[in-house]
Amino acid sequence: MDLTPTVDQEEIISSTRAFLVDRLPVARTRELIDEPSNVDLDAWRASAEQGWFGLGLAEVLGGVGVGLADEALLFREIGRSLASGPFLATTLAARVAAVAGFDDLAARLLEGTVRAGLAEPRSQLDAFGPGGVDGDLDLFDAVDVEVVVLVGVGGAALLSMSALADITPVECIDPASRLHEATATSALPLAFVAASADPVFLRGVTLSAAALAGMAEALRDLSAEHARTRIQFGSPIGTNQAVKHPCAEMHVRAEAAWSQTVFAALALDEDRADAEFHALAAKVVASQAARRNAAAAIQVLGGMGFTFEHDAHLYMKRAHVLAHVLGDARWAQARLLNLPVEL
Amino acid sequence: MDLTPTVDQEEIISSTRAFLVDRLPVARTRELIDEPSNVDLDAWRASAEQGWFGLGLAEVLGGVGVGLADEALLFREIGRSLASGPFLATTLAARVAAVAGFDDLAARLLEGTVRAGLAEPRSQLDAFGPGGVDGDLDLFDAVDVEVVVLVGVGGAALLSMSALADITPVECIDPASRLHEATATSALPLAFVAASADPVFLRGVTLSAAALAGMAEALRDLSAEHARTRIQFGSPIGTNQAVKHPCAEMHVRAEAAWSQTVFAALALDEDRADAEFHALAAKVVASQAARRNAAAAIQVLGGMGFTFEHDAHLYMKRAHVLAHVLGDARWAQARLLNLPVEL
Amino acid sequence: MELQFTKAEQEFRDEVRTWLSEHVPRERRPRDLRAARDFDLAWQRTQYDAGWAGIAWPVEYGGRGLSLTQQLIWFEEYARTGLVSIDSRFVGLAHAGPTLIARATPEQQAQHLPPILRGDVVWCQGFSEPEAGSDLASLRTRAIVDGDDLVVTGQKVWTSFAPIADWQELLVRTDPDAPKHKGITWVICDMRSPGIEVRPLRTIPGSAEFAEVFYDEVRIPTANVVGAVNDGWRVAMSTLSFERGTAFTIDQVQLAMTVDRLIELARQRKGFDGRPLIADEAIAGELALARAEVSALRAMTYAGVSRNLTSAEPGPEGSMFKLFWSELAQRVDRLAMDVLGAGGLRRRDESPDAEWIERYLSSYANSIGGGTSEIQRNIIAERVLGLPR
Amino acid sequence: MELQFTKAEQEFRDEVRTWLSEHVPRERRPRDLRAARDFDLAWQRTQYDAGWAGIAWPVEYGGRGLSLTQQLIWFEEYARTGLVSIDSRFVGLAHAGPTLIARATPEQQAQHLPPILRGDVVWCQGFSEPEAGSDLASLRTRAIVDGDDLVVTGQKVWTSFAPIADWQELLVRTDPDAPKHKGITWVICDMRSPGIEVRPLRTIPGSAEFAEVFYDEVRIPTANVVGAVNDGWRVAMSTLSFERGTAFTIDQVQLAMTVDRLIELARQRKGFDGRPLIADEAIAGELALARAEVSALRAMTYAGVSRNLTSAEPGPEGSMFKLFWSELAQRVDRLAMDVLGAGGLRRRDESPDAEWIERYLSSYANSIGGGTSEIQRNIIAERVLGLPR
Repeated sequence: MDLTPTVDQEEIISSTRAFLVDRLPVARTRELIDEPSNVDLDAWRASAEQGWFGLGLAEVLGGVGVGLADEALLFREIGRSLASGPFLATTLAARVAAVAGFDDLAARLLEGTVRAGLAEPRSQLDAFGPGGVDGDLDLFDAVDVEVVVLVGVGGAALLSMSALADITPVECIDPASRLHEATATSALPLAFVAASADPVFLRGVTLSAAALAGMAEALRDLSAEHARTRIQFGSPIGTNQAVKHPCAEMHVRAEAAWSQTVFAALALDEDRADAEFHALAAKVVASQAARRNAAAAIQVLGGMGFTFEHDAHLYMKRAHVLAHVLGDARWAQARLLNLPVEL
Repeated sequence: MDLTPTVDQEEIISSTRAFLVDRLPVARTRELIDEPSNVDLDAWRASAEQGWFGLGLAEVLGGVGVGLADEALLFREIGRSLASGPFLATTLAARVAAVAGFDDLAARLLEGTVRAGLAEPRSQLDAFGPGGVDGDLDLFDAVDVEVVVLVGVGGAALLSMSALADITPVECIDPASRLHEATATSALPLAFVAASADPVFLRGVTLSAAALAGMAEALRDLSAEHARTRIQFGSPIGTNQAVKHPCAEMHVRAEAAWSQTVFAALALDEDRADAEFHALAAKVVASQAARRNAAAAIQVLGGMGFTFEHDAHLYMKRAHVLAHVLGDARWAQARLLNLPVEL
Repeated sequence: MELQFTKAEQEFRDEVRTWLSEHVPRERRPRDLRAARDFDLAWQRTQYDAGWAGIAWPVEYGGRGLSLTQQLIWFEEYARTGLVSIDSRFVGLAHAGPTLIARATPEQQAQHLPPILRGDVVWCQGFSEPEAGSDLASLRTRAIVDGDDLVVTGQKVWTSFAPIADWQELLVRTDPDAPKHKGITWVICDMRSPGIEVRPLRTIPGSAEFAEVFYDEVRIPTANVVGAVNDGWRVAMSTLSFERGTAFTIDQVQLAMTVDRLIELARQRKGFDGRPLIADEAIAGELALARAEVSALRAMTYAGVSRNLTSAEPGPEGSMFKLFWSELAQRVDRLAMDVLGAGGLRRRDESPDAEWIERYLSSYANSIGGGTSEIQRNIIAERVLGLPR
Repeated sequence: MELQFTKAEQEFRDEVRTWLSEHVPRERRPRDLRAARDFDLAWQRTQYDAGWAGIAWPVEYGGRGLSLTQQLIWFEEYARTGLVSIDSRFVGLAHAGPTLIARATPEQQAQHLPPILRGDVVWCQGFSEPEAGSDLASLRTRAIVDGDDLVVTGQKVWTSFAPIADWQELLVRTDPDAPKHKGITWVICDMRSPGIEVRPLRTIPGSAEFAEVFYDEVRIPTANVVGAVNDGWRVAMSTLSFERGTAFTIDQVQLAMTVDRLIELARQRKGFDGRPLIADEAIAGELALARAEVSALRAMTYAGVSRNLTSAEPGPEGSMFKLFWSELAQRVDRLAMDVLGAGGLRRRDESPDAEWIERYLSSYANSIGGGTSEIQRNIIAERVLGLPR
């Protein structure tokens, strides 16, 4: 048992962080808000070159072949940097394509020449299978994509955009995300991977938790920075316990979220019987951490936190999207009560 | 519209407060903990002489004939002083006896020669009527009493202790209260007053809210006093926002509880159609205020708050009893959603 | 103690309700700021013409001079119409006007008060600065006396309605060497003066209801100074509130209506399991509690107004109300997002969900604007409970 | 990063689990303090005889010197037995012993360490005073050097196990003129010394687990001073924790078991409407969240222990764990009262509810004892996030 990163993992952390700070910082996300696509194509291809979309995929399937825990380290950084674009959907789609034997599509997703959007059913999460998909869908970041990946408890499907009807753009609460509504009527998946074959859903749950944990950390950091430097009544506002204590709580929430996420990722990597519990617990704890830290950060930042110019609200809005997709916290919570946990 | 006390009401406040400070302060309640009965008989008779048990009862029925709002002022002071003994049960029992025409019993209750305990059904609140009472009961402060009053949504009943079986003393979470378990099997009430004839239940709900509001105020006051005088790290601890802000919140909760209680009492006095809503809302808000203020007070008091010697925990324990009886907060909350409110 | 209103007050309520039902604007208030200005001022003129303007102002200043209870009734009925509680008339009617009544010269009063009541002008506030938020006394916008003018250079922020305002109540530092609270001057600034630049400031909901105002050697006649030069802090602190707590009822009534609409929404919307969300005790319990607490908020408002009926000085009810209201309203607005579920991600003008999302996003300001919750807690603890600073 | 334990560690776990299942006391720990002392010491002797004593202590001081991971495994398995986490052996094993190892003379070590490991003695702490709670450096209990003795006069409070203790780690002020943190001395006090009076201190649950200790010219040989006279603050601050965060796992495992027992209780108990309380989403949601958070608490503990495997200095994990644990445990204990409903009013020894009520009443101390939550938040904000004092 050792939850500290290895030397290789430290390398993943520092190189992805350096790349994101340089190429996809929040400032870049902000610029992309008003662009037709929220993807920086050059940065996208560069991240593909670093193997981001196949980090957790076996080498024989074209991936890098490291664990989900390594992938979680990556998505934590993506969350922290609030990079926009379908990183998670493309990662999951590449996995589904590769596992299902669609090597060509997998290769193109992995090399960054195509991307996949995320399809989220609007009602029940597990109401689809290999035989067809029915119902209303929300599509996230499905701009300039030919496929979307739909992931539920029972399995994961790749759907061609052409199999969907009534695709309508809708303004998303997160201005840096892209949202479309669509409907599927007996839409036949291009590929389907059952949960028993590969836990795509739980991987997605864990990686969304990782991104949320990274966001919770970023919100803590920008609050602490403000508390150290903003002067009111002659002192840094961080001298006030009304500022200091919320910052401390942000830290504890961020630590809890990230620790549980690592635990979940390793539980999946090591095939523990309680991996589902840990993944859903990570999602619940990380969603709460990101949302609460966003609210606390906006309050600590005061008037500045309420401006569009400050980044806090972008994290808050992204947290709504990430908390909802791939295992909505309310739904996950109901499941948590009955899942077994090992000591 | 004027929610400030009249000159007469100010007189009720100051005289009851003076009496309670002199005769039934928390220190006296503490002494009575280890006595067989939790009633100070001399003080009981003296309070009867002041008309406490018939304050809201019409003069033709032997009462003082003022409003429920005046009674609420009294019970707020009783709550603040944490006086022990069946004040509320005796007040409600005297009312039931008088309204039902049991003049002798009413007179003895009013003059303080006998007292009544409170019977609380252990499951549903309205499952009894004039024809008989069945089920398990909890009896509060039914020491040296011949009758208990059982109050539910449908009406209020006086039961003879001799009509109950299996009366067993049980240690109560509040050491200053007395608790017995009992069972009723087709126990015929001595008297029954339907809710349509007199809103005994809603009066009891409101008066228990008043006592809880008074307790919330007392807890705020003892916290503020401690915050002003306790020195740590060279300053009064009240200079710390971690102490200051909880005290401010205690104040707001206490004000909300008391304001809503007065509103409820007046709504009943003035026969407003939304009186039930306001009484239950008062119970919910006051229960929460007393319990939260108790927890906050214990925390502000630190190690001293955790001792038996400090009074904070006695308020906390009494709050559990008062929040439960006469309209448990969880039960009340479920009803609140559907009751009409007038502007 | 009594809850009911007198017969005369009830008749007054009927009169107000009838008048409002007949005259309240039918069309939706425009989103565009300039169009909203026209809308607000036209509505003020309608009220003025019918004798409802300056309802809380003393008669000698053109107001109606009504009782505090009548004022409360007016606000309650006004809130029930669903009109927004703060529009571009707000600073003039509720803040700058009352300050002028308290401290301005007869000439200043004659010039400015009638246009406010008639709906001719929009005022804005110029208090907050980037480096002087909660700590207002640290303001740095500088004014140098040059002949008959103050020459103002600096920046204000969080200025509602600045792009459509005619006048501004402006605080400037006229003596940089005096201690913080000294050396500040309260002056009437013509927003059309050369050297003023107004930049819209976008906020969390994405709209630009606020602005930053930049002053580059803006000349303001010293005749526009209210009170004396360097005495502006006292002028600002002496702003009379003729409403004395009654205006809180607008927020209270509107929040009560919001809670009931949210309950209705929870009856209609279904959760993951297909049941209506109101059947979920976690949601139902929160809603019921909100209903009880919003009722307590009314009771607190009534209690505060009752105290103000007889007391000389309004108490710290403002801080208490603000704190309780802002925390409760935020909880309600966050709960609405839970009720919306996936719908809460979609901002679509034509959807009924859009308004809930807007409310939610705006609600982050509740505990910041007009004095943060932290400042309110300080005030309550120090001024009411006597805790040390 | 890896979650699984090595094969050797898993075998160690099996060994511990087997030994504990065979040797853990079957009878209930007595409520009476003296009987509890005998029970605790007998249990320590059993562990000592089997080679499980001083599991985290270095070998040179009679300990087992096991790895941090083995220590974690031991605590996890220990917690699973359901034994109380803090009994009368606690101060000796976890606090005074490690301090003696860090700072005492070889003679002091030889005298005191073996009896602690063998289960011959009970230690208590003498740090807190009525006027020195959170502000420990303000302690006033005075000691005057008189020949070869310190003569101690004053009062300590919150002393667990004082009535049954043989020895006390005592902080006294030896130089009243020195600044607060200076002039304090750490001394080994024989609890049977003349002039010591121990008065039980009742607490919220009604029991007397704490005591006040009064000192009236108590003579303690200067040979009992650990470190130097006036250097006691440094001695107290240098207390080694050989457990380095692994002991948190006891509280974590026990809280996890508590949550699962509460879920079971909520399945059995019925609400007002006759349905099992687990069907009430407000209760179920809280329980599910508690289950997720108690899991996160384990993950945080593992993460902290992992960091301590390699780092020289333990980080501020203690404050983080304590804060998260105490808030969560209080929420769980309060939720239990909601699940009990009317049952929560009845304290009856033979009832299964009694234990929940006891837990609830005791839980008020969680956020006070061992450093209040407020102090923990200060530590985290200042030491981890670098916020100014």
